[in-house]
Amino acid sequence: MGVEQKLGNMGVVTTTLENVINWSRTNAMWPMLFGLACCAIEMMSAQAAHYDMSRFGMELMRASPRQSDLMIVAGRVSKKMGPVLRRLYDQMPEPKWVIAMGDCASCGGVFNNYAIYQGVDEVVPVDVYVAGCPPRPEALIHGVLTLYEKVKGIKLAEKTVEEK
Amino acid sequence: MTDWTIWVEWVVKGFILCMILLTGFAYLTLYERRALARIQVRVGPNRAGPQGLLQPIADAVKLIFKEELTPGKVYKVVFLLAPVLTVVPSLVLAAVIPLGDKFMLFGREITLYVADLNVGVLYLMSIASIAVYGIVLAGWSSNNKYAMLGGIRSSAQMISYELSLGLCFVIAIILGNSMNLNEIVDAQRDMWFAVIQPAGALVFMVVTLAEVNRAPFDMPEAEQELTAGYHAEYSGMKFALFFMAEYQKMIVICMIAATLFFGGYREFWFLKDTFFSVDSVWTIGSWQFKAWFLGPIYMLLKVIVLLFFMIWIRATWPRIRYDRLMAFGWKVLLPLCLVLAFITAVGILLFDLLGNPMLIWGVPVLSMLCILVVVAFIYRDLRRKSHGRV
Amino acid sequence: MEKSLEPILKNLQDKFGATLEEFRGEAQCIVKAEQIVGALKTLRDAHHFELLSAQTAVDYFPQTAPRFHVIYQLTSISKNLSVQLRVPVSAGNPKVPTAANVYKTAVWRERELIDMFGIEFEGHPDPRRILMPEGTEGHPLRKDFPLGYEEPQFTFNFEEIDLRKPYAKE
Amino acid sequence: MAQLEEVTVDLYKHLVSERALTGETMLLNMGPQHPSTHGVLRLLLELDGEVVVNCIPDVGFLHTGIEKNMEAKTYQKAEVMTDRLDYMNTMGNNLAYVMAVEKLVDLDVPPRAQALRVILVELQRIASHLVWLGTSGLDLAAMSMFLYCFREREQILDIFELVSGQRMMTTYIRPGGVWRDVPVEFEKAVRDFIKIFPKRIDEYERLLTKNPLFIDRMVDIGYLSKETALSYGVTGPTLRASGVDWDLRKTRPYMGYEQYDFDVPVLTEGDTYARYLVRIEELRQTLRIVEQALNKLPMGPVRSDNRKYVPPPRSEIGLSMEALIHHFKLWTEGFLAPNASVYSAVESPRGELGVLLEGDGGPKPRRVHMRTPSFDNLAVLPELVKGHLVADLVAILASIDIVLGDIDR
Repeated sequence: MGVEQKLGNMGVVTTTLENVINWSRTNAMWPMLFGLACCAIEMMSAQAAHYDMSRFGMELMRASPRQSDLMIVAGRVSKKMGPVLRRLYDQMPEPKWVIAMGDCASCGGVFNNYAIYQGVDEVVPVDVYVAGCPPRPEALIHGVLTLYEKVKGIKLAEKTVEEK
Repeated sequence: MTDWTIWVEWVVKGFILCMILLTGFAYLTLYERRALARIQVRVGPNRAGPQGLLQPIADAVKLIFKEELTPGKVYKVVFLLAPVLTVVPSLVLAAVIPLGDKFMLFGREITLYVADLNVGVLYLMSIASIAVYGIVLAGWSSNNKYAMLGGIRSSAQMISYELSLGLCFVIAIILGNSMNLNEIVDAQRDMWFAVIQPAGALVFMVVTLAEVNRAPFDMPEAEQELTAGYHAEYSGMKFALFFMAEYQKMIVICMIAATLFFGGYREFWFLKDTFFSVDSVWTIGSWQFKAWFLGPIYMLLKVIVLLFFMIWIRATWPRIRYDRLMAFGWKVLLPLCLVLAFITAVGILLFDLLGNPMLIWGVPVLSMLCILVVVAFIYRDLRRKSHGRV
Repeated sequence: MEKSLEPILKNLQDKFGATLEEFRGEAQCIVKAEQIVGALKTLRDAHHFELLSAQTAVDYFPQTAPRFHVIYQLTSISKNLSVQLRVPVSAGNPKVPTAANVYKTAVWRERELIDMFGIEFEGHPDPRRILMPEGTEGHPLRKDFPLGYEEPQFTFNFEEIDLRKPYAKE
Repeated sequence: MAQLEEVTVDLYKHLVSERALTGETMLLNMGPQHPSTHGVLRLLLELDGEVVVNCIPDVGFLHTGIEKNMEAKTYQKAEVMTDRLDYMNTMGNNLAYVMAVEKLVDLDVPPRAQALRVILVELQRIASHLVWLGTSGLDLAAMSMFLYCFREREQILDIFELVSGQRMMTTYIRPGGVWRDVPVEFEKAVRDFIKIFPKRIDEYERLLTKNPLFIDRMVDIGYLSKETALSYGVTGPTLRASGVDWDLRKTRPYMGYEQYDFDVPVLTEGDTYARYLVRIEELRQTLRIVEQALNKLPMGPVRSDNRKYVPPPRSEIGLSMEALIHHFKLWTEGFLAPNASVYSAVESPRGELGVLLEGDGGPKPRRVHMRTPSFDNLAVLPELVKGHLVADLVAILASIDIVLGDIDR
């Protein structure tokens, strides 16, 4: 789990350090190139010229989970895809975040049936849910900014304690 | 007798050079992202700091504080060593490149290069090819089939382009009549080699793209084919080292290109003997000094322009296919380079023998003709292949 | 119905004992399972039905004989005609000879039917599941397979369902 | 907790060659998460060096149970499911399904609604081809192409949002017509697009069509013969690039396509480059249809007034008791359809999109089968890639233009 493990609880040092770290994490969050269904197209739109997520330093979509910080689950997760998704999540290095983009990833959406996980939070822990079917690119960007707010509030020492 | 100050000088210069390359790498990533964004009607990173100027710092800090995974079945020693093996040559490479003219400071002559090698060009050749070991070993030790394919591709690519690269160096050596980079730069006082041998400069740029694995020759990490190629299993700072090596190599290669063909730290040839010349002496009031500091500025300008050339190509051209890359290297570039070297040598020889300065202009004309013939052949081949649909 | 389709259907009726139905101008022929491959071959070779547009099945649960209809939608590109063949399949013995040797597209389409309806195709080259993960129980598109309805979460039952929900851990 | 099973070779033993079992060739797993599989497609590749010996596609990672879910809904409510099938072609899916319903219950569509449907479906075709062009450019690492294409696509999505309120999942085309009449800004928005787009196509062509590297990557790669294509049920531009002149809009006109003057591009080479050229030409032809349909757009109602199947307009509900009853019945119970089966097909950007709809006399369908073109187009992939390099596989996969939502349903 990244710096938390290296530092442990160091009191004053971590509080000043954590501002810098959190700032850097919000400004250089590289998403994983991970599209599942319809929402992936809107995610691509969000990357494209009109909305341009690269403004937040997010255009470096990494194809390898080892190098990415953020997994945007864009679309419905089928029972066959769930284990694959989980493995990809496990392969990502800490700290990592997940955005459930769209209704299907958040709660199953219109597909209340045998084939679809009713929300990707059954497979991986989710940080931010973005509603919409599919969400507009603005909504996704809002979701990302909401995640940034969450990241800015992370206390390095606390997180270590909480997880243990 | 050893002068201890020379050690200090070396250390200081080496340190400064490393810092230049490190910050250069960081801001090159930003430069590339902004330039790409501009070409692609986007904005690019502009949130971290004013105009996104702190973006590289954010990236760096994030990567430093990221967990570093070492996957279970990797060959640990090699896995850890490979990024180092890639990044060190890219730093060391810059040691022989003169960044500016010599000047006097504290009563001693300071030169703006770390080492003055008589065989500087040879040094560049040998160090540049070491970096490929890092890539191959990274690919092999990762225990990942994609990474391995990337590593293999990279070694094959390196072998097929090394020869052409060497021949391009040979062109510069013939023109400069020396293997010392300082002398090559000095030889370009009257005329850039890029003007005398434009085809050579062009081929050199193409070959260096392949040498530093840049698009359209970015085979080892071809994202669409091999996901992330040789660094697929690397995370955190280890990955950043590969990133660093690639971009530093871009910078250094552009420096080399500038040195060999575009006059190095020297001014534009038509500014010779003017106020803007590196050799000119500026007078402010009663204070006279040599304008040596223009050297690094000219170098920077040239490097920025050449880097933009690389970024521009990346934005517009599709990736070449692996086997075509090899075919292009062996069947097109190598013969072309041989012919170009031959033309240059003969041109110089005739110029020396007959003493007619106009003869030297036969070299650019003939070599551009060669390039045109090659391009025409490629197009004819394509047209035949595509049944006239081109 | 198209005029030029009539001799073809007549041929089918004579040769394979097909029964003909018509709905909104579409011809639907019911053919016995053992004769379907022959019928498809005749249609392809003698009557230029080059394209197997669709192959699917319908479940007539609770009815058991026949419980399924396997449907072959054929298109003739050179004559611009289409015809539908239907093969009744009983619940106890859901077996149909494979059409994979006539139309290659049937390989995947039949894998889908194997997966979704549990109909067996005799002589199929690759009878694996195609859509569902390996090891799934049952065949989803059968009428007796539950849809898998999950109760929606509202404010009044939020907590109750929240407790049951299998949230993932780090 | 969901765990990934270790995949063994046993499952694929009969599909790979002997050499793979001895370790002489390499088995490479491409996907389900891979930048150039266009979604969650998994390809098991048997490689000899970098040459593909065998390619085994594994689909189903996006299996959504749409067909089953539609059986549990009334005919009208099931329509929202169709949007999410082939998410590049939402309007086209709506049209295919709605046409099947209309055929099943014998419902007429007013001419204005027909013309509107044509305009929107053709715009959707352009949008779909733009995504194809962008992503296939990206697959060959011509990354700027992707962003240019999405710039124009954004304009089309704005038009969709104007008429339906949603960018992608519009459900605008309804049984008996369309949801509501288009707003007045519609015409200007479409005309703006028609004006700007031809220039943009020229730009794309300048960037790719004559680029030597691009030609080198595309020509003589992934040859698909006419016979193989037909046997595998390949349709759409992929089939037309192999020399079969088969476009449902021409051969079996629906929604008044016979009124419009357009050409169907057909090439005989059957390689990746031919498929590319066919689609590029389709962009131009599609624009012609849009322009003609917009010029000819008649006035009149946009929904059938058959109250048995089509809900009454809002304005009537407050005034007429009968209308209120119809509205209530239609949205609670739904309408009853005969116990019969119909098959109707439209030309989607990827090929023949057929809907086999079987009613059981009640308000819900007994069976809805979507004959999706990508399913068959992907099945032919192993034939195309054999003997080519991995890099070519990427180009071929892009050229057959699959959408995983379309395959897995």
